[in-house]
Amino acid sequence: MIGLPHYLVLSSLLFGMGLYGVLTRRNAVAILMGIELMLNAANVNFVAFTKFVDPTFVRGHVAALVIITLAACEAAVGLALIINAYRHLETVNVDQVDLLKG
Amino acid sequence: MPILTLTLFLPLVGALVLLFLPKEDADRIRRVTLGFTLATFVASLLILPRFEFGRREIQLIEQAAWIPAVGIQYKVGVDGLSLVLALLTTLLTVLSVLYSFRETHRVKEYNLLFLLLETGMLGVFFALDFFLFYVFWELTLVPMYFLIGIWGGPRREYAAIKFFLYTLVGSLAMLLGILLLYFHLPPGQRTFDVLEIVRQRPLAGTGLLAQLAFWGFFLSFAIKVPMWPFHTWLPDAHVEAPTAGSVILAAILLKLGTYGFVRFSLPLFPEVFHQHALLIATLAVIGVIYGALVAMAQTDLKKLVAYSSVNHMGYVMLAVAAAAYAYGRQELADAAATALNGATMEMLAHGIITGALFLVVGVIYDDRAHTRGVDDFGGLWAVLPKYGAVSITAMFASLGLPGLMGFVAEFLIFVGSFSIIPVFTALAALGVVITAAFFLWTIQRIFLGPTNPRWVNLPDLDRREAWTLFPLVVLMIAFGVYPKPLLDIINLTSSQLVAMLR
Amino acid sequence: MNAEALAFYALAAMVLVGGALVVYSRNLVHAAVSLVPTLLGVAGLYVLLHAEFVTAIQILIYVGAITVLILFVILLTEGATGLRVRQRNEQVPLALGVCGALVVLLWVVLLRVPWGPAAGPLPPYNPGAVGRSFLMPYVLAFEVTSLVILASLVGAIVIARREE
Amino acid sequence: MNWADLRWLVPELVVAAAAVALLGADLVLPADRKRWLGGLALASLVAAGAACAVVLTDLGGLGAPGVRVFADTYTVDAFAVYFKLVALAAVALVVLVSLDYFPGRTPHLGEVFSLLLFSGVGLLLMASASDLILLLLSIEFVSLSSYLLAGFLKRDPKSNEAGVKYFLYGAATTGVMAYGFSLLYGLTGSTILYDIAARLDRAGPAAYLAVGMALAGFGFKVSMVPFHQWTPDVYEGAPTPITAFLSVGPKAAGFAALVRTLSIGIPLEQVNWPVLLAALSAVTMTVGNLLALLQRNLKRMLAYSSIAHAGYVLIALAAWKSAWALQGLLYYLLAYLFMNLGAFFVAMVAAEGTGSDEIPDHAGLSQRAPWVAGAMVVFMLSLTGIPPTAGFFGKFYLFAAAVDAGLLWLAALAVANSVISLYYYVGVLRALYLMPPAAPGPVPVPAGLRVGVLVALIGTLAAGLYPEPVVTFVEVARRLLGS
Amino acid sequence: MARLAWLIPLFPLAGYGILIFRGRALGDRAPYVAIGAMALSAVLGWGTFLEQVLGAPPFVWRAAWAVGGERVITVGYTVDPLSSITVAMITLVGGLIFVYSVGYMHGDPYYARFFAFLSLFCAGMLTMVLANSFLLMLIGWEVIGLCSYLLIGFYFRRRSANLAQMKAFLTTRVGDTLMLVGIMALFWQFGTLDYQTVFEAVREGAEKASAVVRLGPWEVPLVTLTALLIFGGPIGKSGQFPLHVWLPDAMEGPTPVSALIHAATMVAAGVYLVGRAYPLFFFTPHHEALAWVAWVGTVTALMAGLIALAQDDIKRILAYSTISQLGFMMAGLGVLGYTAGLFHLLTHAFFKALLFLAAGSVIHAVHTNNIKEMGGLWRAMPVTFWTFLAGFLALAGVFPFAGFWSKDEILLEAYHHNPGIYALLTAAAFLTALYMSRLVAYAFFGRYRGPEQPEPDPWLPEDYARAGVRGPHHGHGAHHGPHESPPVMTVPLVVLAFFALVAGFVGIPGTGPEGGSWIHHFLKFEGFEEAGIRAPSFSWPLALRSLAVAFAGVGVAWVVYGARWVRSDQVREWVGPLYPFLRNRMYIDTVYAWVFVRGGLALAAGLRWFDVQVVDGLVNLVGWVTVLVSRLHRLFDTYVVDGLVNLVGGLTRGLGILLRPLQTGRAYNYILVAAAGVAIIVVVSLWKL
Repeated sequence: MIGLPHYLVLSSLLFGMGLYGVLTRRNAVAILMGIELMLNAANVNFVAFTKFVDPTFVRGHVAALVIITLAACEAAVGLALIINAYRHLETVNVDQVDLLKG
Repeated sequence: MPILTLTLFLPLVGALVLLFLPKEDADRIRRVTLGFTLATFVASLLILPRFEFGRREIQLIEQAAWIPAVGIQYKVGVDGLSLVLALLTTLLTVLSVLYSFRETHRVKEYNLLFLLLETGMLGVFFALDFFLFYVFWELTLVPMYFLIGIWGGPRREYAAIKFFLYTLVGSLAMLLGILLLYFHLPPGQRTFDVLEIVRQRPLAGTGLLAQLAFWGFFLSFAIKVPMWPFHTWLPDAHVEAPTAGSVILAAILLKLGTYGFVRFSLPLFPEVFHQHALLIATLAVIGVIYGALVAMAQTDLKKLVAYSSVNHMGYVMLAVAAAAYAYGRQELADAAATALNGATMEMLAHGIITGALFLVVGVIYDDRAHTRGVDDFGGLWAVLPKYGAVSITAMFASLGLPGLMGFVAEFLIFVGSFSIIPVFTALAALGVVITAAFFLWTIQRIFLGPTNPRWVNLPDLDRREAWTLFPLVVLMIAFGVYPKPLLDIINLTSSQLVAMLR
Repeated sequence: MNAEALAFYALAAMVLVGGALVVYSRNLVHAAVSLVPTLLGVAGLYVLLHAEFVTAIQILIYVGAITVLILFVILLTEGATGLRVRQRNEQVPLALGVCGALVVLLWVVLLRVPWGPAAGPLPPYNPGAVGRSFLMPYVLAFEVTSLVILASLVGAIVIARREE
Repeated sequence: MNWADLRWLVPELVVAAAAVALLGADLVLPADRKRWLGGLALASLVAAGAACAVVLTDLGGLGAPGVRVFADTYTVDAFAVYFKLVALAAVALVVLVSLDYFPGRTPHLGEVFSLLLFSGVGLLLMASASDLILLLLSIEFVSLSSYLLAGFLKRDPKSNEAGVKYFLYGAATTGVMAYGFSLLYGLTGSTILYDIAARLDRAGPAAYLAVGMALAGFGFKVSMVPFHQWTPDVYEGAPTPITAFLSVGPKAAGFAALVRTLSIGIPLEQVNWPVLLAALSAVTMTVGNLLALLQRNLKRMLAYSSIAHAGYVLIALAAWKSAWALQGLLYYLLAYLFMNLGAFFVAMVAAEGTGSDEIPDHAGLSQRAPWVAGAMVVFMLSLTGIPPTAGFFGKFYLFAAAVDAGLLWLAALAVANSVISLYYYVGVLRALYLMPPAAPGPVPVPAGLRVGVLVALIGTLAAGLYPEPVVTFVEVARRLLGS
Repeated sequence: MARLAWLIPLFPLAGYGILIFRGRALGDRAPYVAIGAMALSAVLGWGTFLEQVLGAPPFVWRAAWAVGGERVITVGYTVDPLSSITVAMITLVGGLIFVYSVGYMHGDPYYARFFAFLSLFCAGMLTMVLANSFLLMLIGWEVIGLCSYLLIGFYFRRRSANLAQMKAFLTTRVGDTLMLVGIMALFWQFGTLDYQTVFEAVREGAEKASAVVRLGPWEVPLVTLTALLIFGGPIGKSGQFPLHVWLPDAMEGPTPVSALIHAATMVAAGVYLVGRAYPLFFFTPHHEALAWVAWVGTVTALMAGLIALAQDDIKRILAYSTISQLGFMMAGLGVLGYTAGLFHLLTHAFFKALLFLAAGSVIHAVHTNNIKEMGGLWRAMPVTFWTFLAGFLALAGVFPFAGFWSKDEILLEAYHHNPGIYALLTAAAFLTALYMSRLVAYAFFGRYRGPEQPEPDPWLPEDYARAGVRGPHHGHGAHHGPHESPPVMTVPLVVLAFFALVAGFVGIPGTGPEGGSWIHHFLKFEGFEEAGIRAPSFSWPLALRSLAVAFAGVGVAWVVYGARWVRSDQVREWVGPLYPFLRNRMYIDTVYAWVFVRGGLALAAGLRWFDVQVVDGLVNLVGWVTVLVSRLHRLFDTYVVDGLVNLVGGLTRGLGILLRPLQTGRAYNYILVAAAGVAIIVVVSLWKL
């Protein structure tokens, strides 16, 4: 029987992977992809919890839908910023974008 | 007429007026400033006829709700102690402003800061609400920072920030102490009213908390006094500050510390103070002797006077510590009162005398010789007889010559403290000899001996300078010869404090 | 092992392998393309969890829109693949440690929680339930979401537009 | 849903409508009239402020309990209204100075104001949201518009960089927070804070995990260590009005959301969050101050100082059991609004006049722009916490709360930090007053900035000299939070 | 009259005020103000004195001066035999010296200032004498100290004068401080400083077991300790060993100053104080405080006499003579010779003032102080010579001059109460006659050995110009050898010589009731009677013995310096190292200079170093490290606060620098910190809570 723990283990692994991607990538777009994985992990949790804890009000579904929408918005905004930055800085590698530090 | 409020805020009004004067019109700015300080002085004198000389308690209380939600109010009042210090403040501000007529650099800001400073200082003496007190206490820091920082000597920035940082450490420690007191009042009666808190002594018997609060207050006041070893900001600040700034700094700002000890530390934490009185007396004695000896080794006149302040404030602290040590001993009440009278007298005397000394240094440094090196002079008395007479009088007053105000103070401190802590007092009396030594040596090097040919054409005191110095010399002598009128006022507070401490 | 379990493990494998490729792949295009199986796997999980509506949206928005957008940008910026430059930064070991620690932490804590019993069965047709939820308590969230989308789009267009 | 509930949302609706309307008006208005857009934005903000007052009256005045609408997902109470007013004031002042700043730097004026208003809507929502989904949404709303605003100067590489960094950092923390929220949901079966509070008792250690991860999101918004590192880079790179906005608006709303979440959603018996936040507060203020000490760039210095101030505000949460704590927080954020906006406005004047953000380049500004420099004195002293300014009274409140709660060590640390902060704040005054002017001639002060500085100055002084009205307000707000 | 006694010090004070503010305008008329004021004081002073002589009761007046709690500290004045006779002496001698100064100081650019200071001095001295409490006494005491300081350094351009004035003030200040501590102790015990109250309390306390103070290994009765501390003041002021060193140097002042202050009045103030506070010393267990007084006096008398033998400066010899005579007075008081000591104080004032003024007249004439450069002056300056001779005889104790009577009294008391002291004092008396004879022989007899070139005037031309006077008038330059001084100077000499002769007559037995002397009747200490101590009566054998001693001294001097049967350098060879020892004032000054002056300055310099380097810094260590660290990071800012602040500043900056590398500007670094932060927050809270 596949229970809640299964989903939790899976989501935590997905979350960890996403975070790992965020932490190790130089490319901003790649970092964004890691973030998407993290958001998906959260969504898996939300949906799983809906089934196992809160089936009546399906709030988890609502949350997942909201997060998916937000992910889309983030992607739009983020990619716009990245493209614009690329035009002026001619790189999308985060460690080469370092006018600001110290 | 709310005379205290009027006195308190007249300078502030003056500052506001100055804001709207064009900064090019330096002359008008100076005159307006002088006018406002004079008005403040007159207002402070008008307190006297309203003051009931038979009452020991704080009187002429004026109060208004300010932040009732947390028990903060605007409450001012005077007793003997604050009255005399307020008078000293208003007088010396007038003289400083008068002296500063010579200042030509950024005149508007300069005078504005002086007026702000005056309100701050008066507020500290008048305030009867801890919050209000703290506000004024901090208000004195800012103008002084700028006065030193903008108009000071070559190392002014360093001295100014050092002054500011040092004193801020202390005042924030005090703030925590105040808050501790506040929160130990029973809920529902919480107030920052000084009189109420003193009456209730909320921290009595709380052990560690009372200790913490006491040391919080101590740090704040000790830095301000300054007690050894918290004194090192003082020489820098004094040396770098413009003359009038040094005057105010020495004459009034240092008194804020001793005032705090007498007004707050004593009645609020008698047990704790009693417990640590000998330690504090030790620091005071070290300050006395150390200050005098280090002063002897100085070649910069301002530094010399600054270290002599360390020395003199040591006497004040000795008396305060003695009064604290007498806590709970009925038979020492009169001695403690005498010591406290002496302490207050020394505050005034030091204010007047050291104020005069800094003016004297300024007269020679700012407009004449442009050097403060003690060894650069010699035989000045022949060239500047009036100046020499005033300077020598002030120096003798400072070394405690009878017939001048410093003696009265030291004498009362000594006879009062000796009955309580004889050994410390006897040691402190050693300081008298050293003080005499360095002042005499200074007099000799500056005024006596062959005249240094560089200075033979220096002009003597001009009329404005004479008018700045003259009132101080008169006061030095008048209260040195017959201090009773002043002591009658001061004694009200001392007796009250001693009665409270029984 | 029943069908549900089989499906779960298959989907889990798809998600994790896809995720690993997204994170590890040196070729950014590969990484972006690997997003597709991952997101689809997650969609599959939603099916297992009886969240049909969410599944639909997941496929529509994520797989359909976001992945394509990402691919676009990669192609526009890094000379198509990004193979020319190093993709991994210097903090790999640290990152590995932190992520590992976090995952272990999640396991240690979450697997011990006595997760509350379901208050009831899922409603039979849950897109309807979702709809009700959206219209009743979450109507505000719904409306705000549309505002967020509006703001993001407007802003993204302004920023992304090439200026003369 | 009940349509009548919408009356509690009038402020949000007004601002949102204005934001949308601006987009439309932007298309219609000719290029030389674009400034009118700012006027429209301002008008809507003022109207929203008025609406807030109406909402407050509808609630039944200060003393009345709040209302929960949309099935408890949204709470309108005095606490919320307070933050809404603060947020509206922040946005309004920033719009005011943007009128001088953005024309000439970007052709997309309409979008600037619109995005500002959108993020304003987000702030209003954050102040009231009592549901995790709504909270997440409103935080993201503010974040997304902020990313765009930070990167809005498209041709300025620093702005580009700030936008990208801000985005990457913010999105990552959102991911962590979303995961944390999901756990909270799983632990309690609800996203509504009131339900969570009631059901969290079974959670055990997992509650800490959930709260810890959720803190990442809040911490990001309020610049709490260790979620602070984006702050200086973004503050330095972003257009200065936006920096000013970021330093007060999202921060205040972030605190509002954090307070609401913790105080309503997380019972002290389940998660002893005050202790946790005491530690975070200590670390935050210390790190912020130490790093600020080394800065020579004014915006960057203010960024670190804003981290330090987040640390001070966190004292309120650490000292939660004191009755003074929340009042202190509320008051402090208002004070911070005025003094920090004021500081940034003066920084804008200085940058306009000297063409640099470096503090030494502002030397002698007191001679070139005396009134503005004078205002800067007040702001810096207020930020240090010297009376009679709002900043002092705020610190007074917070220190009092710490002392009241028995957190003497934290109060002492805050004192030490205040002293450190004096050093770098006075460093600014040193440049302004003690140094000779770098160049002759007066520095021009644009009208909008002039008004902005003046409002901030009056606010800082008034709130410091006569805090009674605010004190009364915050006291009530505290009593009625979430009741 | 006694009710008006408060005016006595006020006249000179008013004179001082006028002279200070209007002195320059008054010009040559300045002395009239001072002399007029002094005359008024003298009239009043003598009036009160005569009143007392005629048997008026003592009069006391008090007024509150300060308050402390319930306690009132009063000041006021006392007119009684002791104070009135001293006032009479001071006003008389003072007035004469004022007159003398008119001539002596004429032409000085600071003429008015001189008289102003003299007037202030008299005001202080009279205050001190009339005071009825230790407080007012102390005020007067310090004022005269101040005037002494100002007048010793009157020629303020002279380095030697500057040093001397400082030495005087500081040395006496040491004694004064001891006295101040004594006064504190009095106030502690009795809560008042009023003489009458204190003395009554002391007398009552004498019977009770008194408190004991432990000073290291010794236990000292509190009363005794107090009395000895008070005695510290007189030791300083009256030049008693070991604080006598300032008095010879004080001769840098103009001669009238030496006469008035450093011979007749101020230095006698110490003796006066011991007399005034006699009950305090007397009512100590076994009169032990008095024993100390006696021995200090005796040692001083002998030591100063010896040193005087080897000095060549006329004023210095007189100064050591003064020290010696003051020692006599102290010894007299100490051996229970209350009247004797004070009697000697009065007579000594006359003849020592006379000697100084006459010496001044000599110096005025020959422009040198060195007796070896004088000689044969008796012919050139007859009035000066004869008056000086009168003073000499009085000092040497030759019958019937004043000194004979008073010194004999002292020896008589010593003989009766302490034979050891008697022997030593006799030796001192011999020395007195010896060194004075040497002086007279060198200065007035033989041939003139003086230089033709006078010493330079200490003032510069601009000083005269500034003061509006024409400059040195008494014709320097072409000089025709010594000549007699003008009458304004010689008349006071004659008057003083008269008193030097007759002042002792009040001590002749039979002038008072019951066969005693008048002075014994007039000045007596009540305590003696209670204790059953009777003053010994005059005894001719003893008187003759002391007379013989005096003549022996004169005779020995005659052998060496007059007839020159033995050459003085031969004597010098005989005594070997004794001569340099005495000539160098027993090296006491040298030791003091090393220990106190250099030691004190070294200590001050050391502490200054300590203050700058250690207190203000913890510096060399921390500051250095901070600077180094800052340099390394090229982050040193101009305004790093030093001191402890520096330490804190350094630490904070250091921490800041440590934290700063975390601010790399790379988003993924930041996110790592955040993620690690979350992990840490969770782990720590799970672990700790």
